[in-house]
Amino acid sequence: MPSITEIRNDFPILQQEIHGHPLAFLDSAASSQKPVQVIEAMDQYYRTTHANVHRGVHTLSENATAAYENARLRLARFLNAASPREIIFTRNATESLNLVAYSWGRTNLSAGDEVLITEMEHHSNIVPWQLVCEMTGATLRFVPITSRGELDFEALDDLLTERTKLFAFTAMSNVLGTINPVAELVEQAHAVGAIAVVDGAQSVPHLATDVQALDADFLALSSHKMLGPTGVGALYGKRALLEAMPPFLGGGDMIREVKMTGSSWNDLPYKFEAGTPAIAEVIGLGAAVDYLNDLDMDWVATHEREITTYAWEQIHQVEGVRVLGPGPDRRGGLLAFVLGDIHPHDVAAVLDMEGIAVRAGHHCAQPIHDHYGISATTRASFYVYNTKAEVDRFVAALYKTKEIFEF
Amino acid sequence: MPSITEIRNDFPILQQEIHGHPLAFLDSAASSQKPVQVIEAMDQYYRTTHANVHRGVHTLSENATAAYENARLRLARFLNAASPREIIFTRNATESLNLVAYSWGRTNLSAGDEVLITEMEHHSNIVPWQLVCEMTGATLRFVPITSRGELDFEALDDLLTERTKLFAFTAMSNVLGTINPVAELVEQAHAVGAIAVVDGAQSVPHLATDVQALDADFLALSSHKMLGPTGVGALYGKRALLEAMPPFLGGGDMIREVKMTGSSWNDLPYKFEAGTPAIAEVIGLGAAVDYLNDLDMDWVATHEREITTYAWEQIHQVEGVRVLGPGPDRRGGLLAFVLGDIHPHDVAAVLDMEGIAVRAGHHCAQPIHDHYGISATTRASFYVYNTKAEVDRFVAALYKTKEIFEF
Amino acid sequence: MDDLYRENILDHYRYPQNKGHLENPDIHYHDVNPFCGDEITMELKLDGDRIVDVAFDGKGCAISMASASMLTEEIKGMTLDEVKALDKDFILDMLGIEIGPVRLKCALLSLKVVKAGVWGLEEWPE
Amino acid sequence: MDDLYRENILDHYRYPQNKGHLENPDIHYHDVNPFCGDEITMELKLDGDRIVDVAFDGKGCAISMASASMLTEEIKGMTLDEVKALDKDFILDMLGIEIGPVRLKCALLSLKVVKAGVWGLEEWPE
Ligand SMILES: Cc1ncc(COP(=O)(O)O)c(C=O)c1O
Ligand SMILES: Cc1ncc(COP(=O)(O)O)c(C=O)c1O
Repeated sequence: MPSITEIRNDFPILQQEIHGHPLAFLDSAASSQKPVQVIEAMDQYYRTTHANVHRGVHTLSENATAAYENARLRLARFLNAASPREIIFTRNATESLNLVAYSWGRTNLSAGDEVLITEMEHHSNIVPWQLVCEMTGATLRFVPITSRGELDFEALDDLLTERTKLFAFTAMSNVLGTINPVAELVEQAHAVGAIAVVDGAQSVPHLATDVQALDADFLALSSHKMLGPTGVGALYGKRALLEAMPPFLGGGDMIREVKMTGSSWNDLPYKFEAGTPAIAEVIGLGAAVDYLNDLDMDWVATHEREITTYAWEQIHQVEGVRVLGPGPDRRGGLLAFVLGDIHPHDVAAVLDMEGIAVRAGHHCAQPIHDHYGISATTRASFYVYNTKAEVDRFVAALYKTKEIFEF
Repeated sequence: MPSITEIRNDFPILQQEIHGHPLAFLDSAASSQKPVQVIEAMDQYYRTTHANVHRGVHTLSENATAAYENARLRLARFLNAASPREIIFTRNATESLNLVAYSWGRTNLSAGDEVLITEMEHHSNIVPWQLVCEMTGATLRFVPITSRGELDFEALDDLLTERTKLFAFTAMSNVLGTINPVAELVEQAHAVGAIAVVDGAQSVPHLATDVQALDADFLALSSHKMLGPTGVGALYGKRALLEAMPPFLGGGDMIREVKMTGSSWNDLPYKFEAGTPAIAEVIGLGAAVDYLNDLDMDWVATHEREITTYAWEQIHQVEGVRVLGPGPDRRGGLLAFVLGDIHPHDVAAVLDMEGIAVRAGHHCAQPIHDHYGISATTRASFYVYNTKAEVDRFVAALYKTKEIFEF
Repeated sequence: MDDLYRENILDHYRYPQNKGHLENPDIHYHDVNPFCGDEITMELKLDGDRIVDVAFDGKGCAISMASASMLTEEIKGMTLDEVKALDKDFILDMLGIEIGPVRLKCALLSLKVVKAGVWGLEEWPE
Repeated sequence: MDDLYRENILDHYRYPQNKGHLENPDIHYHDVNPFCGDEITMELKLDGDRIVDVAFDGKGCAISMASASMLTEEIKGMTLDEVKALDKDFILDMLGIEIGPVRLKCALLSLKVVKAGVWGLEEWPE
């Protein structure tokens, strides 16, 4: 079992003061911090190994290619994909979802078909479907949520029909914290012949993920939320689906042969990786996967549950706080809340003066905020490096906020 | 005037030996190396500043946003764009070109229209147009090249008609080295009412670029070829065109408002930057721009011309060498060649044993290789850190290759 | 930063000036901050090209509301051309605080909206 | 790496075995290496499920051509099931050299092609 002090020492950014207070970083759901192991993996790559991959026969290019492909293999294992060919590197979870929308969606959707998503989705799992429905004439439907902030499973039963061709949903809401029953939802989608697209941006960093056990058809993730660098994400896709799909972006590396009269496509995963990839970033993501494996994803989940339960209890001591979403036993490591009628920007700004970083806004999820009739919330989110002491400081700063705003 | 020794000292990767020889890196056209200034800018960012941008009001997010947007400003100035809003960050030049194809192309092309490109294009400036022509029914045409490896301007006159809606061409060929007369080509495109898309992947790292003087409608570039990190590229686009285009990728950051019934789009450049951007990479690219500015782009061009002219003279001493493309006065800093019938992979492999990194293959430009009836070439390419001494070692190694292969 | 919430800002936030709506405004404009969803409506009543009355409505944080409130006081009596000439620095001087690029969007929303109304400006003032 | 071009490899490259075409082959398959454009055709003549004759044609580097030449010698006389069981390590042993991931694709192209022909395999052998 790793000690939290040891873990914190791996994160250089946490060793600083903000406005005279030690930084308490409670904004990992937006983007996590990076351990030295990840930073140094990229640094070393640039200092010793960099060259373009896949087409160079010189030593640097051979080594860069090996490092890049090895990171793919480690991510495939981390997700328990059947093959590294099922891992496509993208810029972020957003691009992963767009890839499915453009490539699978434009080929398989037409008027009369339905795409089903949920009211608790991040914009990145809404807008691509709005766009592809507009292109294809398919209809977009939303699964509503209950007053507890969970999916309305009765409504789902009615909405999921043989017209549904694709059901896309988040494994964990970035506002409500709700952890959805992914395997069951996938099964329900399959039962009506729909494919299941899982937005794993919030879940993969925090909960062990086994794409084969979940039987997900696609799963999207972002490196920057799971201790890895910015600039890279991944799409897991079942091989048979990926094989059948047309390419998305065209260019170098994704082709088999280019003739002036037309082109043919490379094998998976390259068919979907056009142009020079995010080589250093993929290698950094590989180092992040190693770091999470070393911590052990079960430990990560347990640690976060402990902090979240504690934070849930403490924040409910503060009068005027209303937390969105289900109780700590059914949520991931984040709390989005309102504090009376103080605007979340103002809450976050006062907390910042105390060295506490939280996010304020709609968190790229306007429909769920509309559902509650509010335009923004303040969100505290937790990760491997957070402590109960930081939760205490956070709650104390909420009292201070109330003071300033005389609420 | 910077000293070449000082410059080389900025590049940690160059300080190593490969197979017992000092590394001579002659593969910058595939991807350049990075100075410590760039590596450290990213390292420092992760150690002190990282947080997600644009939506956080806490100190780290404010600082990350400022650093990210400041890099955009510096790149805009480097290209002399009229406004930083005209700079959209992508993964690489390939994605930049696909963005134009998907967003502008799908909206503005239809059956009967023509897209014109050239026979010397990189796959990244061919395949996106093949794909969009297939989607829209437009016809793709190619400007042939002359025996000197330059565009056939007479043929161009015939091919560029009022049916042409878009003319896409490289500013510098990554195989022939040919530097195309961009401003003239843009003017010719405009004369028939077509828009001009410039592939600046090879030119921007090596030649001063002024998008306003060129009057280019779009220009694509990759960070990793211009001393910057992997995982980021940019698209310059004229504001009026970008404003009129529909979004490409949907998701966080690119929206104004998301309702279940539909969405509206954010202002430029955000409309085209969906999801969490490559924050550290953009900051690294900013540092690369600073480095190039410090060197001075005129010095860069002069230095490369000197090396290239010298290499041109030396390589022509080697019997059996045939260099593709025009003379050193009309080309950028690269030489792609065949050496008798020795396969380029074998040339590159022997050179690698001497510590010399060159690329072998079709360099993602099969049509131009088909034009010459060959399937691959060996390519040596030069950048700010290369020396004449490295050219000498390169040429000596060609003799050794001939020996091994008894040619 | 520690005086982000100076008394004058909190005062304007708690007791906003010119909040509400005008009857038959000559200029009416509404917009949102895409990064946070806050929104502001600005209404102007003109006499020739001079602003004789002004009102704002909307929801947002203390910075955006205080900025809007102060701005209404500032522009009452200005000509349209004078409003067109207002910039970021004017707002920062008006608020008297230092502010990062994200929060700046909050502070500038009301100016953006009023300029958009006056000029049809489609973007954040730079 | 320094013995990437050992004599046996250069020999097979200079004097390839079984290069050319068969009359009426039972199995014929062709593919390219997408990363470099090299290509190989493999032709097999069968007696039952045993390979009685084999030929290759194509263009490529010394590694890919030598590998193809050696492979034709190795598989002559094998059953189709035996060919299906061949893997990367078999090729590396056969060549007797160390090789990086990019160059590996050159070395494996002939095996890929022959397995694709025998089995309809659509991918690089792993
Ligand atoms: C002329 C040209 N265009 C486009 C590209 C594509 O660049 P990237 O792979 O970084 O997208 C390259 C680089 O290989 C190139 O040389
Ligand atoms: C649930 C969810 N989905 C998708 C995303 C999009 O991730 P990215 O911005 O890295 O593409 C996020 C992150 O903001 C998220 O929380």
